[in-house]
Amino acid sequence: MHHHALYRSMLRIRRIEEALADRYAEQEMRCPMHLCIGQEAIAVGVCAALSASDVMFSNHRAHGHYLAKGGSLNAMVAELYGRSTGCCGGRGGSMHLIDLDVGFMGATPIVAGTVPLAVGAAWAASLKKEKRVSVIFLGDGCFEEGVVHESMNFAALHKLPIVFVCENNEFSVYTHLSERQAKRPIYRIAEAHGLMTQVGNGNDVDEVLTLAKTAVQNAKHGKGPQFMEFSTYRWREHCGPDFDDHLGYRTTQEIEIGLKDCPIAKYEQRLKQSNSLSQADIDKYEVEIREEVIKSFEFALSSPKPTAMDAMERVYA
Amino acid sequence: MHHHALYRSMLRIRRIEEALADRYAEQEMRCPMHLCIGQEAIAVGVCAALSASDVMFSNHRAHGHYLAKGGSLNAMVAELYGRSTGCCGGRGGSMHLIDLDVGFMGATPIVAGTVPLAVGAAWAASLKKEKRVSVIFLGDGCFEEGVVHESMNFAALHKLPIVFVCENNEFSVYTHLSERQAKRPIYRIAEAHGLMTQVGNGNDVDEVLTLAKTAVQNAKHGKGPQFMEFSTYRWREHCGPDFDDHLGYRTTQEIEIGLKDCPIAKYEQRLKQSNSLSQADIDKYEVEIREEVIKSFEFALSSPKPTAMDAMERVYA
Amino acid sequence: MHNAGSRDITFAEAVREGLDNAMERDSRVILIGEGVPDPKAIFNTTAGLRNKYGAQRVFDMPLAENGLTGVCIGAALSGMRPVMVHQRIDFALLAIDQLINNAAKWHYMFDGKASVPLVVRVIVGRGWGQGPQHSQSLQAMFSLVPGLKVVMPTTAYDAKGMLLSAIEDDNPVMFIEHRWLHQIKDNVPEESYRVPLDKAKILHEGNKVTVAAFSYMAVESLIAAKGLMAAMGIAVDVLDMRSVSQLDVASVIDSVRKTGRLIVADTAFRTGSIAGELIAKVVEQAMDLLTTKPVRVASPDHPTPTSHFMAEHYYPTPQTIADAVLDMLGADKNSDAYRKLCELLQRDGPHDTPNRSFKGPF
Amino acid sequence: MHNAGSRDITFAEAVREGLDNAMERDSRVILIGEGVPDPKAIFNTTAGLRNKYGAQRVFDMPLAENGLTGVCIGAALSGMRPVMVHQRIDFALLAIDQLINNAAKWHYMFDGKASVPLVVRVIVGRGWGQGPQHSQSLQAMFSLVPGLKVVMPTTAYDAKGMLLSAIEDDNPVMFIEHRWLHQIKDNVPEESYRVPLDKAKILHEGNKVTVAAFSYMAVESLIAAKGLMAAMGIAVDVLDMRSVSQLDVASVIDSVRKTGRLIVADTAFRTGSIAGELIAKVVEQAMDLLTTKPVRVASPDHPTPTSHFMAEHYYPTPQTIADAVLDMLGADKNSDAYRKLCELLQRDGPHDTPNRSFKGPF
Ligand SMILES: Cc1ncc(C[n+]2csc(CCOP(=O)(O)OP(=O)(O)O)c2C)c(N)n1
Ligand SMILES: Cc1ncc(C[n+]2csc(CCOP(=O)(O)OP(=O)(O)O)c2C)c(N)n1
Ligand SMILES: [Mg+2]
Ligand SMILES: [Mg+2]
Repeated sequence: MHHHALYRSMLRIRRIEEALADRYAEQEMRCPMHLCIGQEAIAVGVCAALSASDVMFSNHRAHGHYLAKGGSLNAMVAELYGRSTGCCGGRGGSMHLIDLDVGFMGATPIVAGTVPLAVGAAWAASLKKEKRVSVIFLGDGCFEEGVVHESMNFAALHKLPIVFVCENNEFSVYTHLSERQAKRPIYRIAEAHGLMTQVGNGNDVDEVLTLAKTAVQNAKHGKGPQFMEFSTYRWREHCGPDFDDHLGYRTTQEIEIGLKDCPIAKYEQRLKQSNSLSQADIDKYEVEIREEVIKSFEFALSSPKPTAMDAMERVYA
Repeated sequence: MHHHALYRSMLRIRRIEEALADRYAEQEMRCPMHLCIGQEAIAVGVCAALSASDVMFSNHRAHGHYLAKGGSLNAMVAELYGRSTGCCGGRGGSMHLIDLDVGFMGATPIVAGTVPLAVGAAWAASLKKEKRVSVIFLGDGCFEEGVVHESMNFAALHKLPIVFVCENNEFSVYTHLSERQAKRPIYRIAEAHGLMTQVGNGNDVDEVLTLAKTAVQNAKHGKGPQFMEFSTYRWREHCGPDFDDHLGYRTTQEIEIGLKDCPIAKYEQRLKQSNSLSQADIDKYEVEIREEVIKSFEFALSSPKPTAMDAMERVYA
Repeated sequence: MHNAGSRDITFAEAVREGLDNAMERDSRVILIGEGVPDPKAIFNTTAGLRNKYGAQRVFDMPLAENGLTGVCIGAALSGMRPVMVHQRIDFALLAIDQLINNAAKWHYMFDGKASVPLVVRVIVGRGWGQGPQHSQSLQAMFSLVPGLKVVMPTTAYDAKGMLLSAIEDDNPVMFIEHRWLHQIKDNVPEESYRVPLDKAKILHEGNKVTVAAFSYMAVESLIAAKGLMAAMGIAVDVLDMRSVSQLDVASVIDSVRKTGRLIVADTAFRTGSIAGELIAKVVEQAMDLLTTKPVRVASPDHPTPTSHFMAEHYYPTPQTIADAVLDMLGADKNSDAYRKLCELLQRDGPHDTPNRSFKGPF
Repeated sequence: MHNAGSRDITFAEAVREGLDNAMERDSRVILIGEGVPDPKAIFNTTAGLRNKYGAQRVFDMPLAENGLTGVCIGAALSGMRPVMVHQRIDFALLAIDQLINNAAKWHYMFDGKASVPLVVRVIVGRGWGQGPQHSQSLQAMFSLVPGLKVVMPTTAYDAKGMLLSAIEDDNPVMFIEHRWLHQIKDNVPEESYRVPLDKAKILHEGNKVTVAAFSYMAVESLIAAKGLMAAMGIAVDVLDMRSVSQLDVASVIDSVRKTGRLIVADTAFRTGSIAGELIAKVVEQAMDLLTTKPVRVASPDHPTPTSHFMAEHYYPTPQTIADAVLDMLGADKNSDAYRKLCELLQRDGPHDTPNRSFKGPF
């Protein structure tokens, strides 16, 4: 059942994002959108290690994190459609997601902008002696921002209950790691800052979950900040609904290997081989998800449209 | 002779700063001033490994770096007195030193502000295929600024000829390292960034020079950025001419140990023991330096005073 | 000004051509930015330059805006002339320490012994739900500290000419491009030429009202001016301010001497905008020339919402500007002429894209 | 307003007392900054607080202004009410990304679902050769983006009352202290009280000219006003603006209605200063009330030089302000009364220290 939950959660994120991609061309979701298709295992594996009271911050590529943590699908889709029922009432769009009910504290698109915020949440938990961890997702590109290092140092100094999850898909937009970083492992820098570190295959949800459980336990038991680096692969274009392989910034082999390493297909195969998952289960999930997705679009499209008057509200608390 | 040069250079910096401290109370040097008394060996040892064409950037505590690199004493003292003949024509004061003739590119007081600049100078040298290294001095506190990590990454990425010299005196103002950084060595983070690193006793000028020679050679021979961490001790108050031990932020034992570890006294003893330095040599140096110092103050005090009209010039090149 | 070897090209092409010219003429010019050599080439403004000038002069960079700005300053102090690019001006906020504390002051602090010939290209985002963190128009923030030059060219002609001037200038220059200008065409000579960094330009002449406008608002103001002329026979002066940090107040006052009325149109939040500074400078020097209160046309004082429903009235339009003119003149809006004007100014296509062909996202 | 349990204490002591009050009343209030618990205690504004509230509420911090601002925002989103301190506003430039992109917008971006009750205390340096990077007065830079509240209290009374209001406010507040105010005494009640964050205060009454002043310039303006009254019988209104981001334009206009004349005095560079914004807002709303051009009194548009010889005329003085008033009134300066005024306004002690007892460095 646990395996089923992991599988279903990945499949659900995939199908939701595919639906978003399909319908993006209708020009009614009028905001930048960064899909995590291909990277679902990290979000799902990490979130499966968390409790409802644990909190999370994310970045521009937030759908998977938000959904895996339990964020409301309706509120997310409505947000992409710019409706009043969106999780930001339309103010944010795809790059700004929030669902405080499930501890999803916020995602924003300034790269690394939320990293210290997550450390601050961990600090607050520690000061208030609340047994919760704070999780931050960051990309390989994000790791280059100085504020990430400042954040790691502060977290290590105060032994804060925070888990840094680095999703290394080797690209920042169309720029490969090798044009941005010296040849050395990312996680080793975190280690040198005094964080406990783990490295894993981000396209293997079991592995992600195993490492994440260790990290969360360590963080909760006063062992200080944790850093996990996961390799993964972004299937679609950096921003937008399409594939962009025609641009030629990744070789055909690389793309082939990347697409073959599908976290969902691999997991499906593994579960089928061990007879833990049947085609009937899958079919059922597909149907359930399809219905949920359709409903979420209906919800969004039938939701009220905010106005310019609404836009003037809530500048100050 | 080489030993003599090292000894004399340290002694000179010490006597100059003591003279500044003595005369500061006259209220004619009207600017913040950070003395490096006790830390002279690092500036002197590093600069002894450099050629005239190598360039250097520094920070708020720059006197030693500037003088060891060959910066004009007259121009420095006049700068502290706010005179037109100062190296910044009075615009800068103690925290802004420059002497382009000897490759001293500039010191400024925003912590870490010059670190990326030094990397930029190394980048320019590399692009122009000029065989010079760029040196940056940074404190233990400075290392906490994110921009230092951004700078190290870029230097490592492009294998730039830069030498980072970290002067670890364990304090930022009155705050000990342990309130600012997790318990782990600074140099290990540089190492993880892909830099070649060395650690040494910053109060031993021979050791500093030996390590610096290696670093400079490595940098000049395409081995990429170098990082040296030197332990040392700041004798006087963070900013200003006095001692501040009455404030109680350092224990009496700590201070005793610190003052005993005088780079100049230790070196004097060593050279005397090996008969490489006589008391007559020392006396001669003291006299020479005293005269030079007196003249520099005379120069400053007899130099023209800039006016408010001067202050309006040179906003734009 | 338009030469034989000129043709209509877009603002983005003009920027690319300016960079190409500068790099060809001066081997010290280097180009760096997140995505500069990538296939999208910063909205095609850097296309082909890596091929032409090689990986030793055209660079991508780590996501480290403050550090890399410092690196570029250091390179500029060491004889290079770097051009740096940020895809959004919002990202330049990460680098403001280096820009304000170092670049702006280095020449001054060090008594003119060194200077920082650095150009930082930044793009102001707008539309397609780019939202609160990707559509700020922060020119005023960079203009309130002496030592930085800040310009906002509007036409393709000026984009090329001012970029060349900026690159040849020995001071740090923030070169601010509004994203909605990138696709607009203008007649641009093939050879290189210079446009000054501190002079406004008259886009439209008239004697009723002075409209001083910045960047994309100059485009909108020109549309308004043409509409006012065509539909109502009302002639206004439109000044494209072009320079932000060195406001060409004299040109505005010259125009006000004729019109007695001033409207300033800006792409920014109203409060603290450079439009406010321009109004202040005009009244400090020449309030007596004004026959009526000056008016500022700008965006409201709240962040840009993402939802296109909410953002619909966020940006001033030609209609906003024309209405400001008419209100200032006390003109009758209950007229056929006015209705014709409104028709003329009606925008073709959705409000949140620069043109009909745009299919999002940026 | 002055209560029984009040005494004369300095601005710095009032800040300390405000912090103490706030921490006593609300355990969510925490205090962090470089040097906060050190022996110098941020010019004594945080003295004793670590002893009283413990190392779990009073923190030193790494030199990492942007990161730690983000950490404080995160803590604020998680139920704490952090007060952060930077010894110079120049250092806050390193944190402007977090302040502008996150703190200012979080409440808005997320539809009011969360807010950032964060106070950032920053100090404007002046004098004793602090030079180009340690004496900027950047209030305008933080005021041009909606969502941040920016205040500059002038008196010790307001320092305490506005700090308490700021800490209790659910929005991020930049609390800007001018270093030369720290030693000035005022009558301050012992108990806690609030002063609003968006209202100007009348410091001196008169009907000839309105002088609207910010921070230390309010002190200088008051000296000028008293001198003008005593020596020449000229009565001016002096308004201490107190709020920077939410300018109390109504109060200024009320005064201008009486005087017809406006001078705005600011601690900043002239161009792009909040003084310019105030002038713009007044003329946009009420130019007709002005009988003469408004005048801005501010520092010149170049960095602050370190040399005290060069800096001698950098800052406006009471004499500068008084002269602006007299020039505006077309008063005769070739008079005994004027010479008496100049005598009265003569400053006691060197121009680059806040008072005679100061022996440098800051
Ligand atoms: C400070 C800043 N710089 C640049 C950008 C533009 N940008 C948005 S996403 C992105 C790539 C980030 O790469 P990475 O962190 O690896 O995340 P990924 O997109 O691969 O998930 C960039 C450069 C930004 N939003 N913020
Ligand atoms: C960005 C910034 N933050 C804070 C300061 C204030 N400050 C000046 S020197 C200093 C201490 C720096 O410590 P370290 O780098 O160890 O150098 P040291 O003084 O020990 O030589 C601080 C905090 C500053 N000048 N700039
Ligand atoms: Mg990536
Ligand atoms: Mg130190």
